[in-house]
Amino acid sequence: MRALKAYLRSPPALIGSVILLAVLVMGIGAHWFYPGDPLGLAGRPLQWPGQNPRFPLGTDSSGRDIAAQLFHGARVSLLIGFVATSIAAMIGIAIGALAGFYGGAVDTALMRVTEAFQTLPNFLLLLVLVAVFGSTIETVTIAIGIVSWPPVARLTRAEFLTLRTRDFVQACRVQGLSDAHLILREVLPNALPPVIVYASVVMAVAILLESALAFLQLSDPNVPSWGNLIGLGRNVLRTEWYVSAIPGVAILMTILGVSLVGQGLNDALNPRLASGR
Amino acid sequence: MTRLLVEHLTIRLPRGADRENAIEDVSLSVAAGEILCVVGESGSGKSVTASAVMGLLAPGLAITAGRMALSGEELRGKSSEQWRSIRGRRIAMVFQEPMTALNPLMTVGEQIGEMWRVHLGLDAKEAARRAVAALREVSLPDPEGALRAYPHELSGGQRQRVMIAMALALEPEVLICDEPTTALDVTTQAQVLALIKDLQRRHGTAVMFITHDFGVVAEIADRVAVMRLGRVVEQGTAREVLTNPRHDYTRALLAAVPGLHAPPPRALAEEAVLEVRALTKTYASRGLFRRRKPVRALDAVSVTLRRGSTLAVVGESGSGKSTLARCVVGLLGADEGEVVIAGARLPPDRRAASRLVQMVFQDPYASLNPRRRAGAQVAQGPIAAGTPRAQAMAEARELFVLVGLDPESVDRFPHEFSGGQRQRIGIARALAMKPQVLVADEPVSALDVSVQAQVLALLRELQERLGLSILFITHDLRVAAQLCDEVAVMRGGVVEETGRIGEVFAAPRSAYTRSLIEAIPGRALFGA
Amino acid sequence: MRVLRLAGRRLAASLPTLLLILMGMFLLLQFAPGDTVDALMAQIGGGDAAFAEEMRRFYGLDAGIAAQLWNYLLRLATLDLGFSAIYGKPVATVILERLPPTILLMASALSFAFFFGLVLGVIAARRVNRWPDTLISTLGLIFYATPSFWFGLMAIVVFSVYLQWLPAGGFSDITQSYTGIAAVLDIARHLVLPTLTLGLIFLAIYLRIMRASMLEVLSLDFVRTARAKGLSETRVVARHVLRNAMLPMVTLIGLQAGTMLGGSVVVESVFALPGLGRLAYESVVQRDLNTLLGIVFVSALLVIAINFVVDILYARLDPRISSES
Amino acid sequence: MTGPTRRDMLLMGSAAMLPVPAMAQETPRRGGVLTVHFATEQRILNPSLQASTGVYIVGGKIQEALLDLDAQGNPVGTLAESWESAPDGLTHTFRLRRGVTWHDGRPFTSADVQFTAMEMWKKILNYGTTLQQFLEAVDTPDAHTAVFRYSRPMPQGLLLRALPDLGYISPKHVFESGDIRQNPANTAPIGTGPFRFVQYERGQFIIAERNPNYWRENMPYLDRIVWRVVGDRAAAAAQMEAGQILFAPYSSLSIADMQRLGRDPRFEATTRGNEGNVRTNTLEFNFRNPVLADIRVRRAIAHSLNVPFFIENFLGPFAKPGTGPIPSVSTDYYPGPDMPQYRFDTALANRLLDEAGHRRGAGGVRFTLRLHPAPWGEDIALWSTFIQQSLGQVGIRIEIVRLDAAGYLRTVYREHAFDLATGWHQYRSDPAVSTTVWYRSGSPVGAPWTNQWGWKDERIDAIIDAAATEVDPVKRRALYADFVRAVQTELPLWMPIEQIFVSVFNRRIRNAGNNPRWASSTWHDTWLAP
Repeated sequence: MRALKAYLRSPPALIGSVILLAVLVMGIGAHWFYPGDPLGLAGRPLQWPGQNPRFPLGTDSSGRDIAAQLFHGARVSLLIGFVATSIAAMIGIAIGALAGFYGGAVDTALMRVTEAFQTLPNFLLLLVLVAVFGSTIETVTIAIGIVSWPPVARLTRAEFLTLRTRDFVQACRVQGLSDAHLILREVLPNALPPVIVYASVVMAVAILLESALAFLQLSDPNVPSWGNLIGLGRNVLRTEWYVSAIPGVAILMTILGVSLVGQGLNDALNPRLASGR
Repeated sequence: MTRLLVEHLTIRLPRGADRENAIEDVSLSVAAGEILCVVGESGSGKSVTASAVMGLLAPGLAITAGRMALSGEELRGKSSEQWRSIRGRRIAMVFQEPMTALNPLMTVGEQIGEMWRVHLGLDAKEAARRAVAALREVSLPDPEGALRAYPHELSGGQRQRVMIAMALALEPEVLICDEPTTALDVTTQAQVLALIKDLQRRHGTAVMFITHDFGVVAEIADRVAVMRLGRVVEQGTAREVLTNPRHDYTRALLAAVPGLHAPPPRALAEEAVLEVRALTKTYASRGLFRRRKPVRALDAVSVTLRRGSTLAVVGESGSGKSTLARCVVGLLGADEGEVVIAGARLPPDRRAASRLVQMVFQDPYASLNPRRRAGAQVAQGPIAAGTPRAQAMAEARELFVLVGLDPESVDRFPHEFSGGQRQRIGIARALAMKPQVLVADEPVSALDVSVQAQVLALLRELQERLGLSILFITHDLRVAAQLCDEVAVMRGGVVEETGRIGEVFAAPRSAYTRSLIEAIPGRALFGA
Repeated sequence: MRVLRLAGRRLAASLPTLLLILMGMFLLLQFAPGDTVDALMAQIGGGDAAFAEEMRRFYGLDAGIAAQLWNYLLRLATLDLGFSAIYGKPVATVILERLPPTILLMASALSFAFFFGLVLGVIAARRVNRWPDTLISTLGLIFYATPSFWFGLMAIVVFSVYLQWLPAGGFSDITQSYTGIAAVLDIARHLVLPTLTLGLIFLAIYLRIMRASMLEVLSLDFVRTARAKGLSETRVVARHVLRNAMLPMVTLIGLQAGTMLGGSVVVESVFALPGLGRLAYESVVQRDLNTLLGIVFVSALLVIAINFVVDILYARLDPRISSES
Repeated sequence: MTGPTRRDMLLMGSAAMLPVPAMAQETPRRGGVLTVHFATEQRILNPSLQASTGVYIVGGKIQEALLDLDAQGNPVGTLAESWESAPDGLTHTFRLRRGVTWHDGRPFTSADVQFTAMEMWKKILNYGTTLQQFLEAVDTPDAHTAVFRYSRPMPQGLLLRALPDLGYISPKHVFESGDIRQNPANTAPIGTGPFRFVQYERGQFIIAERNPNYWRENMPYLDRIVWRVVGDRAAAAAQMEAGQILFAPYSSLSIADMQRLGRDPRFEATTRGNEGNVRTNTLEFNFRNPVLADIRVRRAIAHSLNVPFFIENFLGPFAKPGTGPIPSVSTDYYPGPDMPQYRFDTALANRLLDEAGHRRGAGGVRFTLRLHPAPWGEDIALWSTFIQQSLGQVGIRIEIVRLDAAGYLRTVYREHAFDLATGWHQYRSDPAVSTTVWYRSGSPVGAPWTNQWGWKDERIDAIIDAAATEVDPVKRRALYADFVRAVQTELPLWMPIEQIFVSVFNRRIRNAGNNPRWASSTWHDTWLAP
């Protein structure tokens, strides 16, 4: 269909998709490439990349193979990215849709809540949520989801405000269709494209937040996440700086991939370019 | 003396467009003190020609052949620096959309003053003085006040006058107007057309006037060029082209222009299917700080629509005709008064009301959900009202045939239909609910004249076949005359005059109606 | 006068939001395992149960949650933020001590990101799809994708250890007692790397928004009119396009204020800056409820103040707003 | 750029353990500012209210204790000139130094000692409350004599060993009115020490300057001491290299940075001066979990941890395998290595686990345990990861639960919601001070670093009580030997690693580390070479 063709033609989308595909392969194939437990003791700690052929990327300060953690870490980061983004999207779309569609008191109330979340520095709220509910990977992901829904809500509400008064929605109202039908079948499908594009931004932020949490030693230690590796590398930063550098580059490339795909989606789904009256 | 000469001009469209060239082998000329009207339907290439002459071709379009000359001086191949000294100084342009044509964040004075400051290097004070003089010449009320005003503080007509003042500021040799009055009310349009003719006569500017409305052509043109799909099909003096057109495309276009003379009156049933009794609606638009003075959209409006007949509600923008339509359909609640359909008050429950009244909307591109199939959108009303899906879809196919569409196209998406076809789908959707009353809110004003005629014919035919009672909202009296039995003229939320359309247009009782009729462009040619 | 009314409205509108945040946080923290006395015991390396009981009474942690919330809100009404368990002095003084570094850091990061975002955005839009545009957009993406703490750490390694150009951390060099300009320069030197680190992600965001906004405005009708008036492209951009394109940038400042304050938590801990961000992190770890709520209150006020300034700026930029009132 | 392997580091590092021959007698230079890395901010700085290294590093220079330790680690008088104890251990008399004044000019008298002992040590000071449990009164026959009277015998060795850490004196005239804990002097201490408090900027620094009328003639040498608050270890190391910090106490830098700076000629990384502050890494078992109540499981866990490999590859030269709760450094009470030990033997571990009836289930896992590591100390994090990796080999899946300080203490020591826990046990020169309390039953719920394992042993309790009040040093030493043998056999908790805190000095600092608790002591004789 037309949007797909437009997506594949835009260069950012291609580069982004290639990078993201590579990270996906790393994540999904992790157990095939590195079957053992990535957090297991692989050898002497703090061996430089290339110093020992068994460890192309060297070992960290707990004697774990960095390459193994990179592959398994890809799975963790993508998982956190997707799950947190879908949580944020679900909450954001629900609140944004109701506020945008009904307006009036509903809108003001819901917007007060959104403002409250946005006024409060999101990383601070994240700290509190993790401190309160513990730092297992599930609570960290849900906390990130809870913290990042306001921008999605604002965007959905803006879309709903413009679409709600469009003629085809009024026509359906006149046809006696229920509000639920209007919201779900008429307005939402047209409001989704910009939200989907924005989802790539939310995902990038989610991965960054997890790595920041791990950096402050607040993420789940039983999970081989890139953030944990950077946090671990912080103590040996001056001597074995590669321990922090390698996962840092991995995060950078993943977010680069996600943002490029987001940009490609934007070009493809952007009504002005795609349909062109 | 020919001010503007265009010979064999051909402009190529980028790959993937619906045809090879935007315009092909176009030759036009405009002499000093003459108005050449370039007329044609959308997609005929008239606007591309105008932007080519201004050197403002959209990216992707390239001139492949022909030449353009301004007072003998070759324009094609000018450097961007040379073009800058010509634009605004020797050749100026006025655009269609007054609402968006001015920079919202700069005062009118600054935007006009820029012409003198950039081209002649005058200082701010001198530029302001000249700007006031220019605004007075386009007879803008309170020119000093207008200088400091921001665009959003002026009406559409006033903004168009500012655009004209700006264009004529440096007494250009050629003025190009690209549909300058299409977005205006008919009375304002008449004033602006008179203003352009007067200024053109006084300054002897050569004017190239682009329009799709033959009425405007009749009103203002000295010579006419008719364009179709990028080619000039006919060219000549206004009198020749309008009275005995040689090309059959021109003849078809002229025939499609609705005249003011209404068809012979029909016998009307006594029973009133729709009664609007003393309907009042006030908008208290809440500003950021304090309540603005409440705007009375409807002020005790009472109209009745007889079963099987068509009542036109005509009026300019802001007259309240759309608000009336939305109240009748139940989209808007009125403060006082009531809407009675077939003897019963309009029930607040939307599902019940949907069997009594349905609506057709103005903008074909906004009235259909781009992401759902056409057939589904027609059938969804009946399905929601309980008709089984299969039967509803079958009915939808029949309705597609009824409104003149291929029944198989029920599975296609809206973007695969033309503007006219989408309006037919809108009508099918309304009829699917078998309503007592059909409300049509400016159903044809967004369509080309030829397509407009076909849709009006369809409505007339459907009315006879199905005994439809239609409440027809429009700002164009000529369209009303073609279709409606009775008319109600509205102004400022009040009904000025009602009656049989033939009688009202022949001998209007209220002065406002008379001014509306006289403002119709080309009335002499197409009139009574 | 109108400005005060605008302020009044903005404050009134955000009061419920503020209340919502404070109550939400207060209740949320009740679920946290361990309280401030546990944190104290952890810090001093021991203490018997009697000591713990006595401290709990002292900090008033033995009252019920509702009671604690109620008298907290009562005190808040008189702007008394309560007593900080960690620092043994009123929360207000603790926050006032730690506010300047955070405000300074945020102000410099914001102006750095806004200015360069604007300039680069305009350049990218003017030469769209040519090499400057692709270069700037790719740089923007890379800055956006860089984890701020990682950038900070690497910056310390490069700039303060190997090149010895800039101090490795801290807010000012306390071994010397600078005064006047020297003190300002000293603090400035200490803030260079933190500003760069915090500002980077926001530079990427502003850059992208400005580029998109410029392209949007360049396609509007009044730009076509300006060109038809024979104005040079630079004048069209400078006089007509720029001001219109700035509007979304200004609204963004308001929206980003909260996230920027959040970001400062990480940057302040990497660069050992004694700001509100690190104080917030410590008060969460120390379970010092009063300090944490005080910080939330102050940062919410800060964000509201920033949004208020943004409203004023927007109203002055766009006449349609002020005349409509 | 590959660093030298750990082995040669070990050789070089151990040299630092031998007593360094005194520097050629250079003449001390007056003046200079000593900048100290202050890793974690404390709530109060008064060492007579709060016994922790974080307080001593600052308060220990402003306030003085009755006694301190000399270069050989024997008690030497500071505020007390001389002392003698009655044979029955019930009364201990201290002759106080004359001509000593508080920083606010008021004279130091026995009334201050009495007030501090009865109101602060006995009621507030952590560990002081248990130590002075049986202190009845402190008599002040004259302004410079203080007689401590106990209801149960207090061994002189225990008292003299405890007082350098738990014997700081605060001015009675400052604290006698109002709530002691709220007194502003807690964050702006007034003492008799060589340095006077100047200023404390929260989150930034603390400054103290020379006390002009200090009782030791023309001392201290330093003009000022500045403690810089730097939370991030890497940033602190960078500031040391940039010369902004001269001394990093109590292993405040990361292990890798300490070794790296040790190799740099400008700095010295050594345990010299910290022999009095020894800590052992613990492995605590929760007996409420039936699996761990089984002695075979506990022994199997011990056998599955290759402690020497971990120390050599992860902790570097500043740690060594521990032999029990009493560390080898404690000359008076160390019972020697021939106590029951648990050497690394996975085969034995697996056999013990099979005997205990824990078959290997899905994925080779016998059972799963939660491990709560204490959230401070880089070594604790490495040790908990090593436990997770090692126990994984013998089929015990470990789930590390990471909490912050408050959460850790409440979960482990109050709610007992843990299986394994690991943290630090600090030995304070006498087992009765802060060691036996880990094993003695009956300590109240919620008291951290005490016996909260849901385990009680009458015999061990009896040995502990007897030793606590045994006056005869020889008998006391024998009792503690029995104590160590019993706990190493029963293994209620395990202390496999012994570490001494590491100090990193800039070599400009002279007379550094010249007593076993130098980092906590008064620094009156410390001076700075240019």
